[in-house]
Amino acid sequence: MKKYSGFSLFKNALSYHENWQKLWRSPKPKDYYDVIVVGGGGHGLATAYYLAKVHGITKVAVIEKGYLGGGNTARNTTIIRSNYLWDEAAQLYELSLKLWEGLSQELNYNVMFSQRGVLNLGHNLQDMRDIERRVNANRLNGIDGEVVTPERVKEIAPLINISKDCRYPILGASWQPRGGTARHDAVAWGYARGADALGVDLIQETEVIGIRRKNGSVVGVETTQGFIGTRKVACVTAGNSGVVAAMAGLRLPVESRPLQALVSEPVKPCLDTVVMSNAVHGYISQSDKGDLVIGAGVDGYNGYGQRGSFHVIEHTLQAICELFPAFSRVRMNRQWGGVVDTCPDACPIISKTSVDGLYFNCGWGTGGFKATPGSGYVFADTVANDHPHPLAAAFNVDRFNTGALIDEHGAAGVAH
Amino acid sequence: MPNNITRETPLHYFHKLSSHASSAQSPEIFNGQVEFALVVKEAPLSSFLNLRGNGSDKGFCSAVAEVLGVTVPTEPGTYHSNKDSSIYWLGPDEWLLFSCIDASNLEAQLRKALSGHISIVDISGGQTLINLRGDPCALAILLKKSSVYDFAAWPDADINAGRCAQTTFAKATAVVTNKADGSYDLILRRSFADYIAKWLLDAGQEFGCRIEA
Amino acid sequence: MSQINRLNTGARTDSTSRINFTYNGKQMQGVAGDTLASALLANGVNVVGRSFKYSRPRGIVGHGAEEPNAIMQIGSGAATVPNLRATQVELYEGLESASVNGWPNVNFDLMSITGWFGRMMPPGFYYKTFMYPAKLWMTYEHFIRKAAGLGSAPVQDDPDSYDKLNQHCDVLVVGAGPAGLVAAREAARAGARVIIADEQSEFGGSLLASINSIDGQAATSWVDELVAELESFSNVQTLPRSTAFGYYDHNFLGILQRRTDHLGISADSGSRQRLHRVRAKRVILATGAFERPLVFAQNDIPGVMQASSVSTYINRYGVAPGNRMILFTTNDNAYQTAIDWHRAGRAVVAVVDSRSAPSGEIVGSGTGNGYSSNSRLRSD
Amino acid sequence: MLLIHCPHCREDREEEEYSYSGEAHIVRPLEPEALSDQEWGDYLFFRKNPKGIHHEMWYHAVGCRRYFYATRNTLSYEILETYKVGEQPQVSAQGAAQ
Repeated sequence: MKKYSGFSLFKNALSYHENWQKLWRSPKPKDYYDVIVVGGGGHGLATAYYLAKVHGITKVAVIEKGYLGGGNTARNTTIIRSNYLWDEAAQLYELSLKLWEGLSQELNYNVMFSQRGVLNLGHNLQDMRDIERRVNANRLNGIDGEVVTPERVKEIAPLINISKDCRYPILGASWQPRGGTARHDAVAWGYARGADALGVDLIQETEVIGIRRKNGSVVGVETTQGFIGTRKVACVTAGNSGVVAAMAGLRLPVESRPLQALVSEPVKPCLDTVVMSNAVHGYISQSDKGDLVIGAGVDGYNGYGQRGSFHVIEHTLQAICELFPAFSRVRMNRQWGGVVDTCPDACPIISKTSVDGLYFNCGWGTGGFKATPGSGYVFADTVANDHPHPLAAAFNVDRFNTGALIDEHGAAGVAH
Repeated sequence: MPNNITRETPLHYFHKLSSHASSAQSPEIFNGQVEFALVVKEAPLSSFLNLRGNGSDKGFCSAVAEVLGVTVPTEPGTYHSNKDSSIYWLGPDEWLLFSCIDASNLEAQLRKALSGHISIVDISGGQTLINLRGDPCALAILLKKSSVYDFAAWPDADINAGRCAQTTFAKATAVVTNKADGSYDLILRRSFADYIAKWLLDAGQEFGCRIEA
Repeated sequence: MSQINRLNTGARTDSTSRINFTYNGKQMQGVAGDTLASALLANGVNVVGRSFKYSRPRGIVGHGAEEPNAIMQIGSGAATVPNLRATQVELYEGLESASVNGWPNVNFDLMSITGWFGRMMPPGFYYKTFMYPAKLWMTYEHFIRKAAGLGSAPVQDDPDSYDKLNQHCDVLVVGAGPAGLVAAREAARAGARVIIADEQSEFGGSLLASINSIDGQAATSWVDELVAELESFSNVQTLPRSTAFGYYDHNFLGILQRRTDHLGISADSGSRQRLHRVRAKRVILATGAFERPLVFAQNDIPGVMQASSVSTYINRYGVAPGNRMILFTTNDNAYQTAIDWHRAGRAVVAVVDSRSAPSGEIVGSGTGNGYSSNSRLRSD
Repeated sequence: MLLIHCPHCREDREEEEYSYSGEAHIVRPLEPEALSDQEWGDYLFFRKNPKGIHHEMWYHAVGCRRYFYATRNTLSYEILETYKVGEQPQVSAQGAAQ
């Protein structure tokens, strides 16, 4: 892999940028791989990267039915934070945040991880009690966080309305300065380039249509390019996990729902942090391009349509205008939806399954993007060793039968 | 019951403001200068009963009809009424009774007349009925602002029968019905009445809207 | 500055009714019926913006929603609106407009020095650099952010109010050009509940800039008659200045109606904009077409304009945006523009047609106007 | 934005009047205490979640306040039928109109 730097930019400028190395190859699928990762989004590519990098397993294929990073990786609002309530979740997201902090250098690809801080607003006394409890829990886990006053919120985000005279007055917030955003496409492309350089085959426009088993063990996958043999299939198909599980005769405790987002026309910098509010159901940040990036809650019913209902974004924009009255004159530019698979406890599944050699990483609901590096890291470990990574153990799918749920509805940002 | 208690309707406060409005003491709420295209009027202190039973049971229907003098509407989304009382269809086995007959008296009569698997609940204290009347265009726009339901698709009401729908109204819910005179009745939860009255004043502001005592 | 490009012939403007406005602080005049774009062109304004990355100068190329360059900050204070297209802003007395990019101003932009380093900045260059030393990224980002964005969001609370109507209809017609108008009329005559919406200030679409006739009648008077008939139906709602922005499941559409923006005032009673949440039984999309820009080197410099837009500025607004014109085309339509330009008393230098032997009816009709129908430009 | 036919009100009503109540025709165990943890977890949490034809339960929350069933395509969002509790669907993933 040729390194990127200011010098390489200069050198390639001289040849009119016609000699850049391709970010990744487009190989023909081989007959057999040690591991097949189904799904070429951020999590899948990260899984493949860490399989090769940390565990030396390079005979890996990532099979993607569309193009790399074309699913939820390209459809989310890119918020990164680790201030979850329960130890299990907080530690997983904190591992992720630590990986984010060195990711551009690790991948030699600028993922534009911007630690501009994340505010979670509280609008009533119960919100504030929850915030205090969560911040205390975070600090016990070594995660940065503080409870801030409305005046401090106003300092961080000057256009916000902290008047008491509104429907959802701001009583305070939790503040995680290390949180922020990243450039979503770059994350997928950076992992893809890194994995490719380590020998991973990235196979696009190829759909897995069946999982072949023999005596309860995986022996390969059927694809639109034919059968490919393997003993380990790692499924990372957010939104479609239920569909892929059904190919192996499994059911999962997930339901697929549309989650919507929208962006405004680009405006000059006016919001330098991430603001989230569970109570009014909206979250907002401003991208480096100047767009206000706004997210909503999930739609109220199962669906695989990457669009969603109008009244959901209508409700979210009401919330945003309530928080930022000045933004009501800014016009929205684009709106879209992604399909997320939601778990009953708002926590993911990183797990072996009852089929030998079949692994699932799914159920991230509305909050998968922030976990991309950590998720890939612990899932790769789980697949490589056929044994849960210590940070993944609690996210076993068995918890829905044992009852050991990890209820993160409060910290998950929006309802799922 | 001590007899020095004054019963107040959910919108009595607005009535008081309304009377002040003519002397322009609160212009921020009432635009005293314009002609009012829309008028909101509350039917004070009426009786509301929630009735459940089997609408295909002839005995049940005739017993209710005997007490109220109004037949039970079994067609979804319709109501029947006479001078004193109305019966609104709420669901396949549920009706809302509105009447100017005293609620406890009415409930007693119904309990006497009805038997079997039925339910009668006096919900008078939790409801109020308001009438919206005015310029037909303004009225139509007011309803379009307030509800996702297509009221314009309703046929005109007769003097003792018409359409009704439980649906969204502003951010609350209401039973909305049309009347033979072209006006609409809204039956609201008491706790939403203040909010809805303010909503109506705001939504009707462009036409001139007042709340009549 | 005077209206040097103003003609006396605009079909939908009233040259006797002057309107004062400002552009980048300069006082200018337009006329009733103008858009901000037609008024700027009448005043001979060429450069209206700067490109996003290299700050190249940009001029007006279109006449409607397709305009990519003339993006303006309109108004000031709490009522300012960022990123409006000048081609869609109706002129009103006292309108304040400003280009969104360019420092110290749009005609002389210091940021254009980034153009000198253009070769260092291929698409996506930022993924390949700004990584070392790691702790400097937030500083780099600060400057990247500053360079981004177009207009500025207001910083004060919005003084206006907004409302919404839940609408139901049998037929929703989106677009009130010739196709949409006739569709709406037929549906209305059949007794259907009809809503017809168009993003422009008046109905007629392409016919507003047409000098042709329909059924032996001038196109614009045909439009006036049809609109009058539509408005006479009690089962028809006509919504001008209303943009359909989304088509959702089960025939649910969102339409945004701009009610007071063209008056330049805050509405003291009623709303500035109204959202129509329409549930339609049938939807007719009669949205017309945009001319597609031709691709050639330097096609983004000021002075390059779509042929249909040139005709629209002449015929609808009475503005000839320039003096001497070369037309580059791949089809017959541009010949109408040549005729319009000639009628406006301006010189057509050449028509460059990519076809070897154009032969349509309109192609011949321009000959004798001082240009030949298939002039070739020397490539040097 | 769905337009859903309520089989009780016998009218098409807006999505905003309804709330979704998940997969339909899940049989509640008659003796919950007799179930193993595995069976109880499966009953509570594990769902079909199909991409395509889905039988689901809806509640007409601000209308007649009754539950009913709908057969909906979760990809196209087309609603193929709605029917009352106690009735069986006419349309299924295996074949339409049995």
